[in-house]
Amino acid sequence: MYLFQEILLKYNFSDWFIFIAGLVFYFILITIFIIITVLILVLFERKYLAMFTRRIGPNRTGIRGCLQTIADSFKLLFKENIKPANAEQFLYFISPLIVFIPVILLWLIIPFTSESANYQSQISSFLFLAVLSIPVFGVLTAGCSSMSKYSILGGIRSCIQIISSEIPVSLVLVSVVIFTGTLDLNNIINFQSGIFLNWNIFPNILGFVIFFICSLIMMNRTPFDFPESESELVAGYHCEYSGMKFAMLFLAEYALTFVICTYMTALFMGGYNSPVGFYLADLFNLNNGFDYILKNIEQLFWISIKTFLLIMLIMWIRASYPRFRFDKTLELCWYILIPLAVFNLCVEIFIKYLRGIL
Amino acid sequence: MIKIREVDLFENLKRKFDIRIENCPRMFLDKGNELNSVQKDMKCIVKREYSAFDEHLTDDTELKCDTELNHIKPDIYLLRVKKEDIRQILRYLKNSEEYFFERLDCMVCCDRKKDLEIMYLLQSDKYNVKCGIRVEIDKKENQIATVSDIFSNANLEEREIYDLFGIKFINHPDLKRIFMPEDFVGHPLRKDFIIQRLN
Amino acid sequence: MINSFFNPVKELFRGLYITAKNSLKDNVTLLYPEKKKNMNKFFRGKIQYIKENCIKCKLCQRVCPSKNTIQIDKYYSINYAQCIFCGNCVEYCPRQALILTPNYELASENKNDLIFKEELI
Amino acid sequence: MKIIMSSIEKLYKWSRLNSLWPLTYATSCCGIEMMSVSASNYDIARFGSEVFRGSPRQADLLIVAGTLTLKMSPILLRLYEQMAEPKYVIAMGACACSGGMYRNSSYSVVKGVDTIIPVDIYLPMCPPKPESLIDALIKLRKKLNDKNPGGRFV
Amino acid sequence: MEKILTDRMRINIGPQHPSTHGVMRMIVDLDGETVENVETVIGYLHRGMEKMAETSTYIQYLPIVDRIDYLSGFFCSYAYVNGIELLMDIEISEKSKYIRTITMELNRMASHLLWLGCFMMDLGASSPFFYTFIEREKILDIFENLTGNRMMYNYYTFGGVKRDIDKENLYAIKKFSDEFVFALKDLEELINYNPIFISRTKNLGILEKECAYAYSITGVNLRASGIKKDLRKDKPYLIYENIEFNVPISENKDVQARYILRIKELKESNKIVQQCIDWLLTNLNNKNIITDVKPLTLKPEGIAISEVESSRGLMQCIIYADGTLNPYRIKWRTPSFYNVQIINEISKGYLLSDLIAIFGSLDIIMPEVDR
Repeated sequence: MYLFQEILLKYNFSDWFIFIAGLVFYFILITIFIIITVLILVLFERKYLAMFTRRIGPNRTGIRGCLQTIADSFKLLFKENIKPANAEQFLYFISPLIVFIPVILLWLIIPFTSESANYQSQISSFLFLAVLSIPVFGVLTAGCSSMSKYSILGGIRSCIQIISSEIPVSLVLVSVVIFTGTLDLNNIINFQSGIFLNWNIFPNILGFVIFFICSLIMMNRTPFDFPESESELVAGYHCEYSGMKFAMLFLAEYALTFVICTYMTALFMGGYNSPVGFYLADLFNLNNGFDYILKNIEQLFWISIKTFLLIMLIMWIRASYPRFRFDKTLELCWYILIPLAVFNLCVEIFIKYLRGIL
Repeated sequence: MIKIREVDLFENLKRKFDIRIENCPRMFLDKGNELNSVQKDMKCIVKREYSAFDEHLTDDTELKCDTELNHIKPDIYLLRVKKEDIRQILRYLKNSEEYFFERLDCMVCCDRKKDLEIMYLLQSDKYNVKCGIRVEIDKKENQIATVSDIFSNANLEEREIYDLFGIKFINHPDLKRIFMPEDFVGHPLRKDFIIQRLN
Repeated sequence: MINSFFNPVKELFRGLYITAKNSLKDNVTLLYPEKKKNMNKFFRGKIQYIKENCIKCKLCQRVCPSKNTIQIDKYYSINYAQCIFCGNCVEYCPRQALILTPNYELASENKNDLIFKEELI
Repeated sequence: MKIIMSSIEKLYKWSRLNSLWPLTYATSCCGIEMMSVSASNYDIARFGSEVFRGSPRQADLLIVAGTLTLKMSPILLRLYEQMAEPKYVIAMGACACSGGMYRNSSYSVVKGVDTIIPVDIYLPMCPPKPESLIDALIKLRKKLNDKNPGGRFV
Repeated sequence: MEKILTDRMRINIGPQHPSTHGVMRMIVDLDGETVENVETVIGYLHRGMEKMAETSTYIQYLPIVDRIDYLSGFFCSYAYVNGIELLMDIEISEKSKYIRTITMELNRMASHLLWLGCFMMDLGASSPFFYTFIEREKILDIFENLTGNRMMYNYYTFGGVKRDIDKENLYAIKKFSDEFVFALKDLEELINYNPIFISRTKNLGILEKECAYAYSITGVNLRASGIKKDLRKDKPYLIYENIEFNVPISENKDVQARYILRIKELKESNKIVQQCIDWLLTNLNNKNIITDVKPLTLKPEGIAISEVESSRGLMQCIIYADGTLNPYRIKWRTPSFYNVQIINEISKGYLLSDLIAIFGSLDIIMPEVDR
């Protein structure tokens, strides 16, 4: 975003125009980036699950099925969008947007590379959590406005689920912040630079496990996928949606998965630091500004590799576990995860104190 | 193996209600293979002829003589009972510790042209004995008392018989059609029901 | 009490291990349009009518469970939309005028090319 | 302008072909064959239709698998109307094509699904083998490729 | 804290729902999430099998019989054919008895495997569904080579079997039953002690003994409540006398007990199949598999009650035959018709997702209920 604004400065526009153009340009860039990653993610999930169950995933479109999700999204684009008669029209129309826009905002906050053009702010990790709770309202209105009993149940279930999983997440975030000292994601990542031994995951292994379970709940992935569990509520809150609105809800869910995984890598597994401490780009040390872009690309490579590892783990879990019972999940959140998070907080403070002495 | 009692299982049942034993299993009777009186009078198997190849039973195939089907395989007890005291008999058979028929396998209804007939198939696990109780209901006032409070699996069974044969069961909890849609006219499994060309 | 906590966790990892072990086995899908399974001679596919050795005894019409899939009057017609491919007619035909073919691709767009009709002089 | 329209139409046809999402509608024996098609031996995921959508809103292929009885026909009609516009129907099995063996001797079976909803592909055999269901799907895709796309871009 | 008064919500799990196996409508009164009352509406798949018997001859009705319980076609055709044989006093040869037992046990395994796949899909795990179907496809291939069709066999006739098992089929069955032991061990490891599975199915849907007797439940659901009742042991038909197998029962009457029993029954059936193969392999040469009964002009008369222990419970076929070519009346006593009635009894007070698990564990399929 800042890069683009410098170019604009040369053509001496008025400064408020530069500010808005920068934002709009970055917004479009991010949405394109999101759509591409989500398409790859959906195709990857189908092929990956097919590998587990000894069958072949989609292989009719493209060379080995690579254009499959593009075909899906275009088909959804051209489908007729139905407005159910007794649904409140305005809420019914607005709720996919409420779910999709915050997910794009989430992408602005995540620092993909050290000099990346994301929204620099002192409290970016906390801001991430705040923006993360906006899709809950979208899901609730989507469920309740389409007036079918299944979607009402689905909407209520998913919003209770996400709220009850945010408390352990924020407690774990507090423990990480205490350990690293800053709220800003960039500084957290710089704190973890160097070889992978001083990543945050090793002193804070319990925190990582709690964060992983709560993120599964937040993303509605398999052991806790209550809202759109096929066998109970037929299609959960997106039961009445078809065509473009359903595509938006579908993309939002996968984008949420990718974003939460990047957030997890940033907090625990050293976002864009390479595990071996130094960057390949430093070797070339060409000084004509070209190494600056090479370094960024390599950092981008590292963060996406780590997120993909996490996503493979999540999908591996999706292939092998039945679904939890709804009240058991709430029990898990309130009675087990929150005390564990508080205990983890004390452990972190103790380690911080120990590290202070040595 | 539980000791099988003497010849006539339903000795005191005959004293209480007037029942007619239609079939007595030979395995009890083969004491020196002389047939006792009950076995003799059952041997009337009556033939019945009508052309087999017409596709549907048109209503003008009047029957030469009705079927007196009581030659049953495998040999179980068959009792002919009056319609009025069906409830007392079933309750007596179920709760009296001497018989202990506590499972109603199923209720078979059959339209025998002159009257409708229900056969209750009972089974006792304790004495490993099976018995069938047959009741006639004539077609004009087709009513019979329900047994769904004695055997609770008769609930759906009676609704099915009401749906397919049209026999009304007195004080049945909720007598509604289960197989056919509510607005269906007629009772399909009756012999005089002709399958229309509904398309 | 300890293994009451670690036991479930051990079982969870065992579940992951099983799915991983299964993912290493080769996939079992039959690539249908390219490779087709060869059917043995008992397979009940499309029923073929041979005019020569048919003596028009109408036994096949009488034995068929769905009452009038085979109609024999001026034409000999089999209505594949109604036939359930049970093989009764092939079995009871005295002159082997009907044979079973292993062809099972019978999907079609309109209904009347599912009816096979042959002129009987 | 012509080139753009024809390329959009080609894209529209290609995308519709490759992602036919079937609806989980299985009444009797053909439903079991439909399940074994989605299993791993005869994989329907290869044709992009592995996602079995529960609600009729998001499905666009209705495989009528199994016998259709009198009591079930109004529900099938409502399901068909709830589906979004470019929708296709495969009548799977003899009971759906023409009432099968129940046509002349059963009082409660509807004689063929085409008396209620328009059918694209008829698939006889009772129950049709999973391969013949995939063969029907291939014929449906060929049919969609030739005739004009229908739906919005007529 | 006294109970918060919430108003009842009436939700109907409609005929077209992923987890009702087939078409059955459950009108559920929900109080929040707990189930108050379940009213089942059936009849969406009633095809009038019993009326068809009256208008078709004995041979015409033979292929129709497989469609009554399409997951275990051999059991229905055995019940029907055995009834006619009882009436006509036909004795069937030793070899056809063995062929009938082996095909019936394989069919029981296929139906239990399908149940396992769908039950796990109801609970949310998707991969066991695919593993069980891989095994099931092997059984269906064996049936296809033997009888000609994957699910509708039309293989038994009055007095024996239509075709002999040749050598390749026997070796295929032998190969399958040896590999099945390992495949089942994998499946058990994946599901049996999984804590999520245990928490989903432990002490859920308790079926008491009196309730089981009152609703005349048969089959695995009865044996899960601790009553040892299996027709193969009480009244051994075919060759179940000289085959040693045991009938597993368990005492804790909940959904998990039914799951464990069905897995054990799979193992038992596998043992039976292996014993049958050894006998069949030894006398491959005796070919008398059918006693010559003229099926076209069959005229039995009397009432016949033929029973068989199908994969879902006791199945009875009651035939009123009056000495003509058409049966006078055939009544099918199908086990699922009675298992459906107890859903209301045992699913009170549980959550909505438990209702789906309980309904899945009863192994009900709709053509048996609606005939």
